[in-house]
Amino acid sequence: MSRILTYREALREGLDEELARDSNVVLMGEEVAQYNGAYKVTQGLWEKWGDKRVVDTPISEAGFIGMGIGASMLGVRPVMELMFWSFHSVAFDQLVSNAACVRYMSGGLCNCPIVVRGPANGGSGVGATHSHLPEGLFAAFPGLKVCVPATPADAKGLIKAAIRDNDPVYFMENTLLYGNTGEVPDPEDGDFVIPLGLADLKREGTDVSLIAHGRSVIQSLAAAEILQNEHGINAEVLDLRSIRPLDVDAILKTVKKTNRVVLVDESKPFGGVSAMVAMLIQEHAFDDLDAPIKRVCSIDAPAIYSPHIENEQLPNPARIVAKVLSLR
Amino acid sequence: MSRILTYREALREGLDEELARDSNVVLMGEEVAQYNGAYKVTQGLWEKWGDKRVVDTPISEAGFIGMGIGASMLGVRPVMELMFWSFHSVAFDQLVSNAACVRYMSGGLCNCPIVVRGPANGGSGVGATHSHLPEGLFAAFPGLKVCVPATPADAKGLIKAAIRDNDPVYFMENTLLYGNTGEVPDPEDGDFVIPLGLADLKREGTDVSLIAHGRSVIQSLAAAEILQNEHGINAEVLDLRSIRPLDVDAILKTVKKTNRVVLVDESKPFGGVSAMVAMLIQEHAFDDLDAPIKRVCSIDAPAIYSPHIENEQLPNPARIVAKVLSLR
Amino acid sequence: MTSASSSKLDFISSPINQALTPERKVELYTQMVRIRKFEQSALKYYNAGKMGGFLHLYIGQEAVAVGTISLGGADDHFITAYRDHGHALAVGMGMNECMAEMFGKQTGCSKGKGGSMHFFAPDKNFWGGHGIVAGQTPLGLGLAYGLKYLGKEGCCLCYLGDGAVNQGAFHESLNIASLFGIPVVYVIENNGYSMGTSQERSSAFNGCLAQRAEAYAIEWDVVDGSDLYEVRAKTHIAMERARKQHKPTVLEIDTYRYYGHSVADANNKKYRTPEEIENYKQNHDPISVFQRRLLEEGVLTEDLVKSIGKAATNEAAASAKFADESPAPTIADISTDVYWETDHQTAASKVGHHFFND
Amino acid sequence: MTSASSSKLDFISSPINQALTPERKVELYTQMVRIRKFEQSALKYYNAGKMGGFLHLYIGQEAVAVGTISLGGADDHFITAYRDHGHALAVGMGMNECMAEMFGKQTGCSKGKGGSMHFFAPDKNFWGGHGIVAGQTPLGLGLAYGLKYLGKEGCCLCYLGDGAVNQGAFHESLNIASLFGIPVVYVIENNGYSMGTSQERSSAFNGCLAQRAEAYAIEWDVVDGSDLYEVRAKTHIAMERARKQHKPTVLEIDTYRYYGHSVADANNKKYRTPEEIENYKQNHDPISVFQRRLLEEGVLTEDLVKSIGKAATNEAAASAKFADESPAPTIADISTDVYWETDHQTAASKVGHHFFND
Ligand SMILES: Cc1ncc(C[n+]2csc(CCOP(=O)(O)OP(=O)(O)O)c2C)c(N)n1
Ligand SMILES: Cc1ncc(C[n+]2csc(CCOP(=O)(O)OP(=O)(O)O)c2C)c(N)n1
Ligand SMILES: [Mg+2]
Ligand SMILES: [Mg+2]
Repeated sequence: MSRILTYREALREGLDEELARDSNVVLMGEEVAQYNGAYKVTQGLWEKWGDKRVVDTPISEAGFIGMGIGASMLGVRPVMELMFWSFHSVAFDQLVSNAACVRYMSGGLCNCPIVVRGPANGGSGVGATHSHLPEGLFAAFPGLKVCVPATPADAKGLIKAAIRDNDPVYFMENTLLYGNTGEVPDPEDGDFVIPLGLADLKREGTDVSLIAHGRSVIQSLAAAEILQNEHGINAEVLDLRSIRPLDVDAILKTVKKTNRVVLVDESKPFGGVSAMVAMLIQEHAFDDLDAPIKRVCSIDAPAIYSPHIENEQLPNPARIVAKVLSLR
Repeated sequence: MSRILTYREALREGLDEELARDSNVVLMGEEVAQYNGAYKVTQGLWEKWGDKRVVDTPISEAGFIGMGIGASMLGVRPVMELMFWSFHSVAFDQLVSNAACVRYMSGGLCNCPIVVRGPANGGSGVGATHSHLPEGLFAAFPGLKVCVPATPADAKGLIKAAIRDNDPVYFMENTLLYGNTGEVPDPEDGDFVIPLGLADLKREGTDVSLIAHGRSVIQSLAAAEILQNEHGINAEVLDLRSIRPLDVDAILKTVKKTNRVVLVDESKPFGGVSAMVAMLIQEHAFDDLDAPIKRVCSIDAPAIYSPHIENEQLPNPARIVAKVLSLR
Repeated sequence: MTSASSSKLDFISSPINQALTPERKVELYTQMVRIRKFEQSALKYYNAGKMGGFLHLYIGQEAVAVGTISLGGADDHFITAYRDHGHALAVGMGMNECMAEMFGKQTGCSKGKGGSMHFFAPDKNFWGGHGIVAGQTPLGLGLAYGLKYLGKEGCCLCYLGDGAVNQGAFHESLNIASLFGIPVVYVIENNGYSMGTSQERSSAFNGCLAQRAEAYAIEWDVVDGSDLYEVRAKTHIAMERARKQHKPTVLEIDTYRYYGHSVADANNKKYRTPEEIENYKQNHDPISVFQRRLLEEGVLTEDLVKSIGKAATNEAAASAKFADESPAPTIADISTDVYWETDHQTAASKVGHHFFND
Repeated sequence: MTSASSSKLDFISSPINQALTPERKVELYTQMVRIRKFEQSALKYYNAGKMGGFLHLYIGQEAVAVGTISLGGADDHFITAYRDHGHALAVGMGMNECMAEMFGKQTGCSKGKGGSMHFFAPDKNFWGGHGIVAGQTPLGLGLAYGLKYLGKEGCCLCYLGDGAVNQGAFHESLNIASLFGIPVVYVIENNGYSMGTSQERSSAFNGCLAQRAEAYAIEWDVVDGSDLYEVRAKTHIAMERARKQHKPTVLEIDTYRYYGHSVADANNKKYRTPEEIENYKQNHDPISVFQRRLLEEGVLTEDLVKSIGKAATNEAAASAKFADESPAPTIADISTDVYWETDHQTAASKVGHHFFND
């Protein structure tokens, strides 16, 4: 049996189950405890689990994330919230030098089973410094894992996998998805965990592959409906879910099937996950491509504030449809 | 007339000329003044220009780079040294939130004419935390400019352009190139400035295009000689020099000429500049490609220390030659 | 929250306050009222869905921005965090461009690109409006460094919150400020909370937050932020120290915000008691305190109070109308103001691709 | 550089030193000698081209690592920066694995992947060896947090340099340590210089660097690092405070390095006078000081001194031979130790691509 939960509730359920499963799991972050989380993901967990397991921190991201990394080397399993992933910028050294490298530099003697989670998205009027999408940036560092769930079920299944993983996992949510609803398996039916590294075919199609992650999956699904209804184009939508490890096989499979690809990626167009996916496709499925791989990314500027226009900067169904129609 | 200078001397000459040209130019960084620079790029400049123009800072990268950004908004033109570019990690917020976004968020009222410079490379036995190559990472932020000179002349011409540019320019040098020599035009023959955004064809060829930047250009040139001499393959070597702005026309031109591409990029393979270049090529020169674009990147792990093996992790002539030979 | 004790000094006697003409006093009072009315209006339109993102209200803290900025001369500069409406109006920005910014319109001070957190007016020596907690503290250092470098006798006032003191960048800035002799005054606006976290739960301290300056050999002081005269008197000393001696200061100004951290802060009545809020409003409201004072001094009259209030209300309403009727940015506007060189179509901007849209 | 004054306390009388048996004293002396001989040997092979990167010698500072680490029990942990050889040997790592690490060999403590700056021995409660200045300070906080979380009565000693105190991460750590009651002891090894910059040129301070702790309500002390008894006495107090009361401490231990910042530091005789170096060697060398002391106490004899020196020299020479003869890592080795899951071939490691080599 499954229930309808919001993305937020599904995440919270995942966190709650992992807090119950393993007494070394501890949630930390700014306002995660007494305030119930800036976006209410951790609502009720402090009341249920108490001061030791759910910890409010000062506004010191380098300090508390570094603290989590240090504690993880001793076997604690911190799950740390960045109120916005954009605040990675003040903790970057801890995230990329310590978490990503400590295992390697110690020749495998240390490991770092942390999760850092929080929202990473544009579209909520919070402007350039609060709207970074760093999944491509972090996936570039070997030693790190990155995932970006698009649906409530994926959010729950992946957060549980992330917490159990013995490597650092950077988990990117989305303020615009927190309220979205979807089916999530009932805990009574068993432990629901989705492995990292497994893409999910969210819509089957034959004519073109839309490959996306995060909220772009939702936008791609909406675009696919328009393409079907208004243009008779049957689009397949592949949700990467996990950026590193990456399900390269699933990517190549959909390309071989449709021979046409549009990558949808809310990042800015220089680089990002989509440039990497394009590289992989052209390298490993060169002969399967009937047309160049195209992308729909955010328009190449810092995130604009204006609520009148900000949605136009992001990949949206209209822009995706137009791009598909432009494929020769 | 031109002289033979080292890369280090050429850079220093560029800095010195800009200090002379504009009294608002100020050099800052750890050990840049009295110590003459950790890698001696600024040797003699403190003695010549004094405390006001060449400033030693504490080990506080966020503090002094933020200070430079603030001062630049008032018209000062700070040229800030990161002893290693890897230390960007502790100043990341200043580099990507303040420098990259302040113009945009102020609707164009502010600008930020700073240069941040220093070495970014592997291969010198300094291990994972000191061997990051962040050019792709920063080029992903609209608002920033990035360049990576490979030769003494380029180093001089580009640092002068960078200092005169009214936007933030992140300038990446290389400890393994500082001692390399090359011809640099004589100052008597006029001001020698190379615009950002212009690639340079370092070697003409007909059979395959090696596209690279930084020290990978030098490695590609060495590989091209081997390809010519041992395999009769005539490789063209395009040096991007500037990552953002990027000379897309030059990239497409060499692809149209040779129809085969190997990208050489010292970054780790997930993402990086090369993934972006591959994306652009397959998008804009799809029909010109006779084979998939291949890459030679660093082997996908944090930088290994061991001097016995570290060169194997990086793109080197042997790996480049092998990759070219593997093109079908 | 410390607050004025009954035996506190009367700072009207300080020279910088003695120098105030009655007109100037009315002006300062008016500025505080205008800030409050502006924000009350903003709140109304935020709730009506006219704005995106966050709205961080300054209501309750007005004497800090108005008192400190009133001391600014031609070469004094200002920079703050996201709670920036008060500072913006105090430096002389118009309600229109500020309101339009929040409405996300082309006529906004940042052309609708920055929003509520990112007001700027370099022509008025105001450098934002910054969203990353304490991210502005090295910038403020840099503005002051720039003043000294350029040989100007001025200083920079850099504001931050009580939660912001726990960011590393602030400490790096303090060390450099002291070491290099930088004319910066850090103003900690201590409103007792960082979001839902009381000062006690976020900061370890001995006595007060400003004391962190001591270990850097920086002068510091604690200021009652409900008393505009005290704010001016103590800030003036710090600014003179900066201008004349090139020495930094850290001031901790005790104040309070009436609303939540932002308007989205639904918990705002959970982490603090209604009594606490009410007490501040009744006894420490900076506008009421100054109003009473000026009535006593005979500088204000009840009539004047009313007409100032009314004018400010009308001005705010007009700014909302202006904002509402202004045009929104276009898709093309998204791509401007990224690079100075491309905006100015310079030769440099013609070489290579700066943008990677397809 | 402050140094022992003539009227200084004699810390032999502190209980923790009273408890030392003669054997244990000889052991501590021997450890210092071993560190020095090890590094002298490393220097020789570095100069002979057997190592890559940097070599940051600890010579002159030995009493800090040996004195503090000698106090460690089963649940006490240690973490330091890149100048880590002394700490590594003091926790009980063997010369072989350390020397082999610098030679970049498979038999190195980090399999040749970390190098001189990155020695690790978690089995001996030693967590590195870290290259980013002050980057280890939040990690040390975390180790101590972990101890408390796991209910262990232990503490973490986290070392940093006098230049490192100006990194923001250190201050964030101090605030959290105090606020959360974390059993961490920060040990500032003040050798007077960060690379070529004297302490006076890099840090603003009032009295001393450790005093920065005060504003966080953290206890602090200044220690003469040439006197092993003093190092032990004062550090013991701090460790007990951590273990028993869950309270942090900041200790500033005055010390000195004889060599340059790293062996590549060619300026090392420019930014400080030969007299300064010579004075320290003559009057404050921690090994000589302790040796004199133990000779006076009758614990050491001249013969023993010689044989200890000789044994250490031989041990170091043997470690260099071991390192030299050990195999280098292979290309395949580059790709291991990146992820725990792939190293352990877990089910999770079989899903998706973790690596992107072609
Ligand atoms: C680096 C960073 N971390 C977290 C946030 C989210 N955040 C914005 S304001 C705030 C509270 C700041 O409190 P304080 O400094 O006291 O200022 P106040 O809001 O009271 O004016 C937080 C946690 C942020 N913007 N930047
Ligand atoms: C963030 C960062 N900035 C700069 C450096 C380069 N660097 C390495 S050690 C050092 C000096 C540190 O001095 P100190 O903290 O006093 O330690 P000591 O070397 O004296 O032991 C510098 C500048 C670095 N490794 N990391
Ligand atoms: Mg506050
Ligand atoms: Mg030092």
